[in-house]
Amino acid sequence: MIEKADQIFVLLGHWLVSFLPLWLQAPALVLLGVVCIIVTFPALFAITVLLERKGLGRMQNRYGPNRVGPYGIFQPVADGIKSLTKEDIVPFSADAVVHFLAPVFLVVVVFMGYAVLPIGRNMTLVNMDAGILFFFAIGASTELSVFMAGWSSRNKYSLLGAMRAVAQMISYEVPLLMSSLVVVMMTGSLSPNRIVDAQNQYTFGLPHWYIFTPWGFAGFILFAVAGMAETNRSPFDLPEGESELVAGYFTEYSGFKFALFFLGEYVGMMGISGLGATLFLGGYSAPLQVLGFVPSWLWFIAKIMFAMCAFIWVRGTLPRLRQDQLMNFAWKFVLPLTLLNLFDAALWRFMGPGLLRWVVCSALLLLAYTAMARIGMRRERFGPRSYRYAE
Amino acid sequence: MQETISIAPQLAASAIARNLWLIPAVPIVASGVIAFLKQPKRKTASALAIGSLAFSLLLALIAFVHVLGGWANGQAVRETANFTWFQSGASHVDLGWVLDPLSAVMLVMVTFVGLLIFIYSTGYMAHDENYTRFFCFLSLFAGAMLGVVIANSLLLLFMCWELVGLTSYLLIGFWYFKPSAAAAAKKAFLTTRVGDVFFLLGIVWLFGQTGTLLFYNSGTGSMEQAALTGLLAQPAAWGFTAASAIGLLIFAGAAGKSGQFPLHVWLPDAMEGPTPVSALIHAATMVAAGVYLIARVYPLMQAGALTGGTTTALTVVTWVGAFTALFAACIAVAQNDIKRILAYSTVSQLGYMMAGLGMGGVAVGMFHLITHAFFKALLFMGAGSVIHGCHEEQDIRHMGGLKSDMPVTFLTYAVGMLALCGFPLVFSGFWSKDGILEAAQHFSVSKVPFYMLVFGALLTAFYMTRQVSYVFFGMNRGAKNAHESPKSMTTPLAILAFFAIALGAIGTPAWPWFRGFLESRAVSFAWGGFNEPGLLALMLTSTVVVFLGLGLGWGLYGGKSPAPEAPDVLESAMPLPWAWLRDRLYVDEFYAVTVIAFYSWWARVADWLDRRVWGGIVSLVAFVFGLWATLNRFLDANVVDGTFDKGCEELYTGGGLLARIQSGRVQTYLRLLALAVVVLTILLFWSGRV
Amino acid sequence: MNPLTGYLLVAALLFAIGLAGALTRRNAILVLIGIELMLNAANLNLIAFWRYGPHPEALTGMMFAIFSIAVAAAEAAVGLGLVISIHRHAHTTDIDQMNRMKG
Amino acid sequence: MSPIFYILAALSVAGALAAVLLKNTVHCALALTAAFAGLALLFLELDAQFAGFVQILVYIGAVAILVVFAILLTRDSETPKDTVYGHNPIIGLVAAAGIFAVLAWAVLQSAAALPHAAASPAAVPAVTVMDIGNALMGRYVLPLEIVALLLTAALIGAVIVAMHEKEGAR
Repeated sequence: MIEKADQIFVLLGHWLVSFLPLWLQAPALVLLGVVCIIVTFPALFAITVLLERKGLGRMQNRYGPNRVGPYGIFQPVADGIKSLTKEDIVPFSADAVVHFLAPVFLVVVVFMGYAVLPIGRNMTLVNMDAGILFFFAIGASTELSVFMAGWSSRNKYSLLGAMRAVAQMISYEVPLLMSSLVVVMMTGSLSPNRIVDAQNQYTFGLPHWYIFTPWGFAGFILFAVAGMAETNRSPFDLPEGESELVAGYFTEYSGFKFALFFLGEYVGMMGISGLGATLFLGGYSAPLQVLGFVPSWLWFIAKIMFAMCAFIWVRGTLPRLRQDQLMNFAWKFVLPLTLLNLFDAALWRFMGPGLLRWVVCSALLLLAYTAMARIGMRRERFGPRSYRYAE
Repeated sequence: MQETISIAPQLAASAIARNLWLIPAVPIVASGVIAFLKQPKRKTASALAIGSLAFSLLLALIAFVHVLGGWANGQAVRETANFTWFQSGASHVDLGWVLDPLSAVMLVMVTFVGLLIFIYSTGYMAHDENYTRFFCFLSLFAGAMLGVVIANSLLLLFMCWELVGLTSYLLIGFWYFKPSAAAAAKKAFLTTRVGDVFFLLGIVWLFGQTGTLLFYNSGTGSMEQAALTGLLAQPAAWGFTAASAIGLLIFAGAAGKSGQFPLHVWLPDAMEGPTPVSALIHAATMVAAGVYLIARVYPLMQAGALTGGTTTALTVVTWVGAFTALFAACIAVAQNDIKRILAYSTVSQLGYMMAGLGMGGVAVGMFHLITHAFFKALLFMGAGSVIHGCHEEQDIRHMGGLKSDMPVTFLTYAVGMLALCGFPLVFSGFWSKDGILEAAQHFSVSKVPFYMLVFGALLTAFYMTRQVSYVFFGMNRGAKNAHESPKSMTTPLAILAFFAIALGAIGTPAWPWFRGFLESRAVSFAWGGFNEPGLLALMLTSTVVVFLGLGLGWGLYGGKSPAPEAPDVLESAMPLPWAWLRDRLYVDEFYAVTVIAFYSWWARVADWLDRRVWGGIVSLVAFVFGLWATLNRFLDANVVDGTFDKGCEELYTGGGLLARIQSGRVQTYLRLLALAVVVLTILLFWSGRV
Repeated sequence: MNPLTGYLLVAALLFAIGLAGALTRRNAILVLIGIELMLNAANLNLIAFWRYGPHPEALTGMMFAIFSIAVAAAEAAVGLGLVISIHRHAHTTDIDQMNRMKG
Repeated sequence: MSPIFYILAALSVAGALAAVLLKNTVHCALALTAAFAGLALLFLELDAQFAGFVQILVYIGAVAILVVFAILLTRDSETPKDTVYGHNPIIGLVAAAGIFAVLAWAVLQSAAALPHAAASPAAVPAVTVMDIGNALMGRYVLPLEIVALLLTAALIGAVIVAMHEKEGAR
């Protein structure tokens, strides 16, 4: 029964596909999978938006949207209708083709990311050998769409915002890659399924999630930070910094394209958190052996929603970083730590079982963290303000 | 009659022999000092000259006494002192001096006569402003002459011989502002030089053969038996033996210096010099040097002669001597200049000496030389005082009747004249000439020289009486106030006159002291000497000849003193031969025509040769080099530079082209690259395919 | 016509296009783009040969391509860095004006 | 020759042509990314999965962005005033055409000699990332280290070259 519940979608799919001629079945199955993803994740998007607005409100000591439906539950529907019906204004001097292509390219790329994630037990759309690599390759091209958006709207603010976004995404892509690399190194394979299977064992009921190892925990933290930066969220949301750049690179967008951007952003967030879950939180494996009965895909979605809450929570609390602080933080703090983490994992790998490796690795990481923080991030004295006028 | 001189072993050189070199050295040093004296220092100059010669005379007398001593106790004195002059590799050249009767006699004669002439010339040259320079040359001449006398080495002799030649040139040309004097000096120097060239050849040949030039060197000298036999064995050209060939060459030198026939032309012209010079050089010393040289080299000349026989060299000497005697006597007859007559008489007397040497051996020749030195010096100085008295008048036709004006000069001059003519019994000339005639009589080769000499004696007496009568007898045709010369001139005349008479004693057949001395043989007084076969007859003939000459002379010219312009008596008698004789038988002209003409022709040829041929060659070479240089420059400029410049130009333009490609535009480079790849691959495939 | 020649032809075409771009365009960045295209054409060639070559298991072709991609990335980075610095100095990215190296 | 190959070939060639011929530089850059994507898919078509993903990650992810950055920094984004092409472009085209002709000719000439496609499709084992890792660490460790060095050098070099001179233009 549990098994059936777990594999319900897989069986459903196979059943549906079986009506088709044999040579067509394989593609049809894939197609079906794609449809499912495209349906579920925007739904989750709607929920997250609502959750975010209600959560932020609560955090800021105010109610969130509570007019549309009871406790504002239907707010996302209202937003959706609003964005669909709003007039889609394209600035005259904008580069029409690129302007239109940008959001489309973004959404396409983001959804392609999900092809690789193991949503449930053998529910990965494409069981690729180099799945992680594919995900990061796709992740890397989102920057391009951001840039296209920013540049095509021929607006100084949007261009500035795009440049900031691209710079930020590029500089955080490296730590993101490096932190995930730790897991790949330890499991010895790039394919997400293998990684999840590696974490799916339980000792005394506790799962072998990587997060419970010193390097795994550090990796997760770094991955989370890089992930936030990658999706321009929370403390790193400089591109849309409302106060200065109005809406960043999608200032000139309105109507449906704006919605697409919004969708792309949140789906990207969910993708990153899904990957994080797969890598560090055991993908679709249950937190406790006991809870094994719950279907795998449920756990996956739960972890994603948990990550979302974390995003919203972080967004509500941390102030926005300045651009140079952002850059310094990336190149001088996160990247070195990830490299150290790699070394730490290697150390862990060769020290054999026993308490010693726990102490050494964690000590090493803590030491590095405090040293880096103490030296690297000391608050520089504020020098005299220097003005640089545009040439 | 000649015996080979026995060569006694030399004793260790005595003191006087060792310092014999002082005799020539002192006068030469004196002349050096005088040379530095200033012109007005006349007194010191003459004192120095006379003093130095007196000192040499003293030393000469000591040496003479030493030789006499040696001769007295019976061994022939010949002491030599030799030393190596310079050494080059194995061969070394030695010099040295010798003291033997021959050199002793000459030393005394030269120093004594020289001293008298020095004293005489202080008076004679009193008015001349170059007085100091005169005495410097005189003492230099005396030193050189003494050097010739004592020399034991032919080389040292030759060196002094050249010095004598030089000083004769200087003294003859003393009044250099007179062109005739300068020309005469040059003439004298050149003609003697001709002789000296042969002399040098002889020396070199001798040195080549015998390896040494020393006369006597304890057995190895060139005049000693060992060398002579070597020389005899050596055949020379035209059938001569080496000895006679060398002898003849040396005789040529002597002929030059003593004015023998072919080379006598300079002697009469040498009268241009002051009279003491003529007296010293042409009477006593220099001319005697030639005869002394032959005497010194006599063993070489005589080598190979059979006893009583004679060698070719000696016969040549005899013939030349006899011919010169006759020849000069004839010319002397037609001369009008008082000194020129005496000059020719000297030439003829030298001919007598050479003949005497040739026929009679060293003693005969030398005795006549000594006597002749005294009376000829006397005659020249007498002529000098006559000229001095007649205020530099030299032409006898402008003189006359000086007998009363200059009695002492007349008396001494008469004694000299009679000695020269050979007035029998009383005067030395008679005995010395008689010795020669006696030798000529016994000359085995031919009787002709004897007759030539006798006829010469006749002519000598004739022209001397002509001269005396023209000068001293008859009316005074020249300047009226002829005055007697001062004491300093007349006393030497008197002394010489005494010797002109006294010297005869040592050479008479009765007491042949001089011959004995020379040949270091004991001599004793014996009237028997006269009863030699034919001797008395010879004496009779010579006396007749002398009286004949005197009579003829007095007959033609005695006391007549014709007008200066009037033609000579003999001239009117036989005008043509008189003219020849007056013009000295055209010997000078003959030389002018032949030798000088040849030389000037040869000079022109040489000049032409040098200018055309050598010059031509040199300019040709220069031209060729010039050509080569231009070719080089052309090549260098066009070919080398040309190609180089052309090459650079090409490079430059090529560079320019290439530079254009480097236009800085990257794309051009890429395009070129692409095109190159295309071409390359096509080539590759094409070549691959083919 | 077997697939390999196809791939090779496509690679050649891409290479030629990249070359044309590099040779003709005036803008320095577009020249770099041309060069990137040429490099990619080469990679395509490599992988095509690897895929259809005799020893696919030797992985040489792919390895070569991967390394070439890495190097090309480095090259692009440096090239663009240069272009930017030139722009800062010469205020132009027009290739024709960058002829300071003229001979 | 599978239809997919044709499509992908057409895509990449079109992208390349656009990248070269378009007037607006940014459009060229975007066309370039399209060409890169086409090539990546071709790689996948050739079963070089890892190479394809690396292509996407490196080229589309990094190089394209870099190019775009460069374009923006050098203010070329406005459409250039005069002709887009440099100094007499014909030569360039001729050269490129020449190269293409030669290459094509060479390929066609040697078509027969190439190994026949039929034999090989099955032979290609699924190349897993494990094999690549082993190869990298085994046989190609030296090139790996060298490339690492090269990348660091390029990184530093690019930074230095493009760094903004603090004390003004030197």
